[in-house]
Amino acid sequence: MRNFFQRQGKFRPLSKGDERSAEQQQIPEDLWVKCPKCGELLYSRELERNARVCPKCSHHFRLSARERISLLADSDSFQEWDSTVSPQDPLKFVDGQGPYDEKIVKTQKKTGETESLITGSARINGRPVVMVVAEFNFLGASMGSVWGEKMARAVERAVEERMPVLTVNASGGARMHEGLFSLMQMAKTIAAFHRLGENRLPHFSLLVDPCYGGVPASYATVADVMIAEPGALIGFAGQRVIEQVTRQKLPEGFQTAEFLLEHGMIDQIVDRGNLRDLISTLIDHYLGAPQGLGSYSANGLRSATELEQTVTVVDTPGPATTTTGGMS
Amino acid sequence: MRNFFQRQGKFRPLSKGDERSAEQQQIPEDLWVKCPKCGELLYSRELERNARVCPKCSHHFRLSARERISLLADSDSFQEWDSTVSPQDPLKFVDGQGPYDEKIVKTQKKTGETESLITGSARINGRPVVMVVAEFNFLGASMGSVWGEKMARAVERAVEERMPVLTVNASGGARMHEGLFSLMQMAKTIAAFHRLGENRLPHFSLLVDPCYGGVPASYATVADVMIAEPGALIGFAGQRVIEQVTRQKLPEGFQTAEFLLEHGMIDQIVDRGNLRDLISTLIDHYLGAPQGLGSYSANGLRSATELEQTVTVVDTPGPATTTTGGMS
Amino acid sequence: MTQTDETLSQEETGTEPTATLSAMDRVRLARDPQRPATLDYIGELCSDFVELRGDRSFGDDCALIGGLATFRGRSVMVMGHQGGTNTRENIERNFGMPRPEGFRKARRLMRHAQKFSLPILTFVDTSGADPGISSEERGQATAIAECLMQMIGTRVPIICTVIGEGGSGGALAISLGDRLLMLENAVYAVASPEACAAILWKDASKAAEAAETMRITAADLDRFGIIDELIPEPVPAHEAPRDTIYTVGDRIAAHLDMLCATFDPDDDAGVHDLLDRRYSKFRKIGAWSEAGTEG
Amino acid sequence: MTQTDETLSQEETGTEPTATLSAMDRVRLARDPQRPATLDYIGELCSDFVELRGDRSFGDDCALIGGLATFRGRSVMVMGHQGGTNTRENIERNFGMPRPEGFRKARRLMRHAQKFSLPILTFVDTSGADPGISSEERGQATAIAECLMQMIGTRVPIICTVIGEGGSGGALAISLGDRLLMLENAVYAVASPEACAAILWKDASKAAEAAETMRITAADLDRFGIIDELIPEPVPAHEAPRDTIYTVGDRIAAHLDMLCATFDPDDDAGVHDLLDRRYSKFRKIGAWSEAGTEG
Ligand SMILES: [Zn+2]
Ligand SMILES: [Zn+2]
Repeated sequence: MRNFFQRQGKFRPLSKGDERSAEQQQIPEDLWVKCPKCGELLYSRELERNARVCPKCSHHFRLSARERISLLADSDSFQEWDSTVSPQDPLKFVDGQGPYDEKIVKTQKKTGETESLITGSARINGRPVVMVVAEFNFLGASMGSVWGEKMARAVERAVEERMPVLTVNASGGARMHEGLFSLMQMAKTIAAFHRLGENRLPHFSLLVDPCYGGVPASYATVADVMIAEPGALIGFAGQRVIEQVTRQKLPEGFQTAEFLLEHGMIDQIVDRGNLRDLISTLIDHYLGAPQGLGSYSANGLRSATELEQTVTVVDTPGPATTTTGGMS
Repeated sequence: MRNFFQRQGKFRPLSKGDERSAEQQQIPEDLWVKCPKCGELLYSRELERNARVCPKCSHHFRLSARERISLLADSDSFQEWDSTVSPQDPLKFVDGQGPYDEKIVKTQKKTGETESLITGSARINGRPVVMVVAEFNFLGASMGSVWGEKMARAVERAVEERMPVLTVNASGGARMHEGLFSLMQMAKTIAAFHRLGENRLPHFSLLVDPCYGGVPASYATVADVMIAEPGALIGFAGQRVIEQVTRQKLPEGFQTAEFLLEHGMIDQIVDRGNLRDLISTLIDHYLGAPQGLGSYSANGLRSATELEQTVTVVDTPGPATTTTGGMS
Repeated sequence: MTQTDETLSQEETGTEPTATLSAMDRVRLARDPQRPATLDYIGELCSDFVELRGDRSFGDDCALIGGLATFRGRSVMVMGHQGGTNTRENIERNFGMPRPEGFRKARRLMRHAQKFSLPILTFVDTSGADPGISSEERGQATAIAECLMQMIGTRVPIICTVIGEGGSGGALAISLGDRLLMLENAVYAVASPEACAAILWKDASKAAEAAETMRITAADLDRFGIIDELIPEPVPAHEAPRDTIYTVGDRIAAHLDMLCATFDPDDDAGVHDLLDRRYSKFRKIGAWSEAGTEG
Repeated sequence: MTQTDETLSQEETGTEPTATLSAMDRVRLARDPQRPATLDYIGELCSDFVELRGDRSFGDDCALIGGLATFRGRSVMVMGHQGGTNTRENIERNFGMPRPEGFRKARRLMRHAQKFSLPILTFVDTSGADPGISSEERGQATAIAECLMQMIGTRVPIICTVIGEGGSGGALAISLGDRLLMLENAVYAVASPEACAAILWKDASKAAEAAETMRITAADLDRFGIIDELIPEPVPAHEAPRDTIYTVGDRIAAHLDMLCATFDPDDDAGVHDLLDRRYSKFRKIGAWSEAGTEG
């Protein structure tokens, strides 16, 4: 099969030769990060340059939505949509930690985002795409009314402008503070994607760590192409819930991307460094390469099966360290 | 739920009170039959009257195609189609037992049938239906060119006349003497049933013992309603083949109708005595009750789940005694 | 966040909801094992029920059952969650919590109904989708998602009724119809009050407080415009099961008549109109603000 | 039992089949582990291959693989059986014998191709569907049947090529296309010669005799009109793999061009024409007699 080609860009993955020893341990925490999988101490700026992928064990650290956008979109191509759509508090919800509306304001200040979903248009290797990205730092990327509304608008616009949709999905579950409004966003988003499909426009879903509850139980797992990042935890019910309900020990690797691949739920597990090229190749397959650009990836991609046989490092995920909420 | 009603007819099942003791063992074989499941000695004519269902253990003996037709169709309603379509010997096939064309003639004489599939129109409780029935005594109901041709004609006629199709499927596998012509009948029959479906006419498939190979691997398992008789053996690969290839002991009840129900492959297991009413009820659901007939089964059918909880006798099939060929 | 224009007005239903029960009282009523369940509705309201079983790939799930039936002179596809009334039944039916096979069967039956232009009736009554290890292995999330994707585009009229506990994604999976009716003492929630209390109050004993705060009663959801009709229960359903069942049957029949009056499966424009209205119904659910205006 | 009217005539292909090998010789060639397999064809003939995996309900079957690819400037859906060239690979790929998950994946990819109007290319190379216990549990027969039912109605051009061993139902499952091409040394049979000998001769050692009698070679099937084109192999494929692959590519391209020239996915009449021709192609296969005339 053909060579799997490397991307030139801000986040170009390090080659093995660039690895550093883990001996300098006296440096301040904000400069050094310990890899939760292999224990390696990594220099923050170098980790950033490597798209927050551990150069030693390939562990994929979580990215913020903005980091994800800058990783995937061509420079300065991202145009945000509907950033002024903000959450409301229709139930006047007050829980043990206080009122929901105060929680929103605090979270908005802390994160600098108005909500947990960012939508817009972008180009990937020159191809126009609607890009929808979850922000896990905003209340655990819980899906509430704003998520549904912004998603529906973005997908409707994709239909109007005949663009493909890329969703980057992380979620801790439903936004319980919005009660049944929150659950109904599963219906609202699936309706939007049904319409996208009727218009024969492709939806690419990228599942990243962690992705639980109503997001994978609605639009995020019925995309035309299902991709996951190595080691990402993905499922319906959260691991703590399952352990409590079943009183069974969870099998090793349970709910990892590798587990989902084995069980037939996703098409490929793709290293962060190869995502852009995979997406732009997919767009060309479904919509044709844009005039003048030609086929970007002239040398082709290797089959995922082949790839795994070579890149053995992602075949053996360590014990899952991330715990998440989820829907029961 | 409602009462499950009894059919009035030639094959009315015996009530439990009619059971006889098994003590009279000195009578000639053709008058007495030993039940292969419970060992009971049954008086032939009584077994006939009970639709060849053992009154003691509910074992369903095999029926010939003509017996099946007389069980299901209203008296004298069956009109046979295409009975003059006969097998050819396109390969000039000669095996260890001699030439295929001689085998055909011998089998035709022995069985009185021209081939292993009988097609025609009939009425069931007054509802017109296309009825297609396999004859296991004719070379193990192997599927060859005649099967495909007669099936295609019958289904095309169902489309023209807007009639539902009931297939009664038994098969030992492909008619190997016809080589690839035989395999291609899977394609020919599935194409016919695809056309039936495009015309939104229903196909009811009744799987009876034994049903293996290309028949269940083509049209017989993609019907709109899938029904099986209790204890029938149904599968792709024959049990001997699986044992030889895997060198594993087959689990108890493997490939029985009950096994298929548990694994989600069929809608219901139905006792022979209830088949007519189920089929006529189904026809009414899909095509409406014929003018003047009204709904036949005014009292409704019980759910299969309910039924099984009551009729426990079919829940515990004994060890499978039938061996069959099959496709590997 | 407005009501469907077609919704029958409350006056037509005759009775006014009477109760002054707390949200947690209603949760208890909704979960009462004697409360009429899906098979009771099918048994009383339908004839000629033919159960259709199996997902055609792995198993048959008795927690979500369905089949063909005659309802008030029409052939329909009927399906719903079904738990048990005793321990043996509850184990067999997994306490009414569907596994992936259940959702795959539901999806199959919806496609089947579409092929033969049979209206679909669903009865919602589950504490939620099964949260077990093997359900995750066989793709619980994917199974629910595919069921939703099928349902939203199914080209026949669909009427859904919440008759007991409407629990989260497992309930939603068979709720995307053209009408969502709900009994007065049924509840419909994104998570159980117990789970919500444990997560947001860090104290499962605050379930009653959570139940109140979550707005899970039929009256709340009627006010929010999420359900299309609240069906009054003058006395709790398990105290007058036949009356309740027939009242529900009458309301379903009224909505079904209305939907079928304008529906012709062979008229593409009519089918598209049905799907467009269904789209709008869900498209507008939500509460958000934007540049000072509320959504 | 006539040939498809559209079939390209033999002259156009240039070379004449040369060999005088026995049927069993060809069985051995068809099974040669060095013979080019599906991934070799994809690798040489396509670029931008993106493998799509999984059946979305139970697993991913590496014995039947597929995905998107660019073939001679066109995006297509490509799929085929894939065994291994060593023991480890053979175990991983179950010796190229698909389990139900493989057929369910194939069906999924066919639907996918239909949604996006991508032509389908299939490569047939299997000794048959897996005959194991767990495959039966998960409905091997049903999985094959559903794949066939999908394929016969798929609204895009489909070209199938038998490149090695075409074994029974497992081969047929991805062979219901608008064209069936076959390499000269490939075989296509309703059962393996060994199985046929064991059943009809009660003697597995009669496999060579059975192979001859069963008429399983490309030349036989070309004569019967079951295949649309025999692709000559001047030398056995494993001795000239690139030449063979590119010859196959040229023949596929010729047929694909022909099919696509008259195919417009948005033209219902054209799509129906495609499906009608596909129907007729299989409708007429068979050998029977009736009232003195041969069918
Ligand atoms: Zn690491
Ligand atoms: Zn008996």
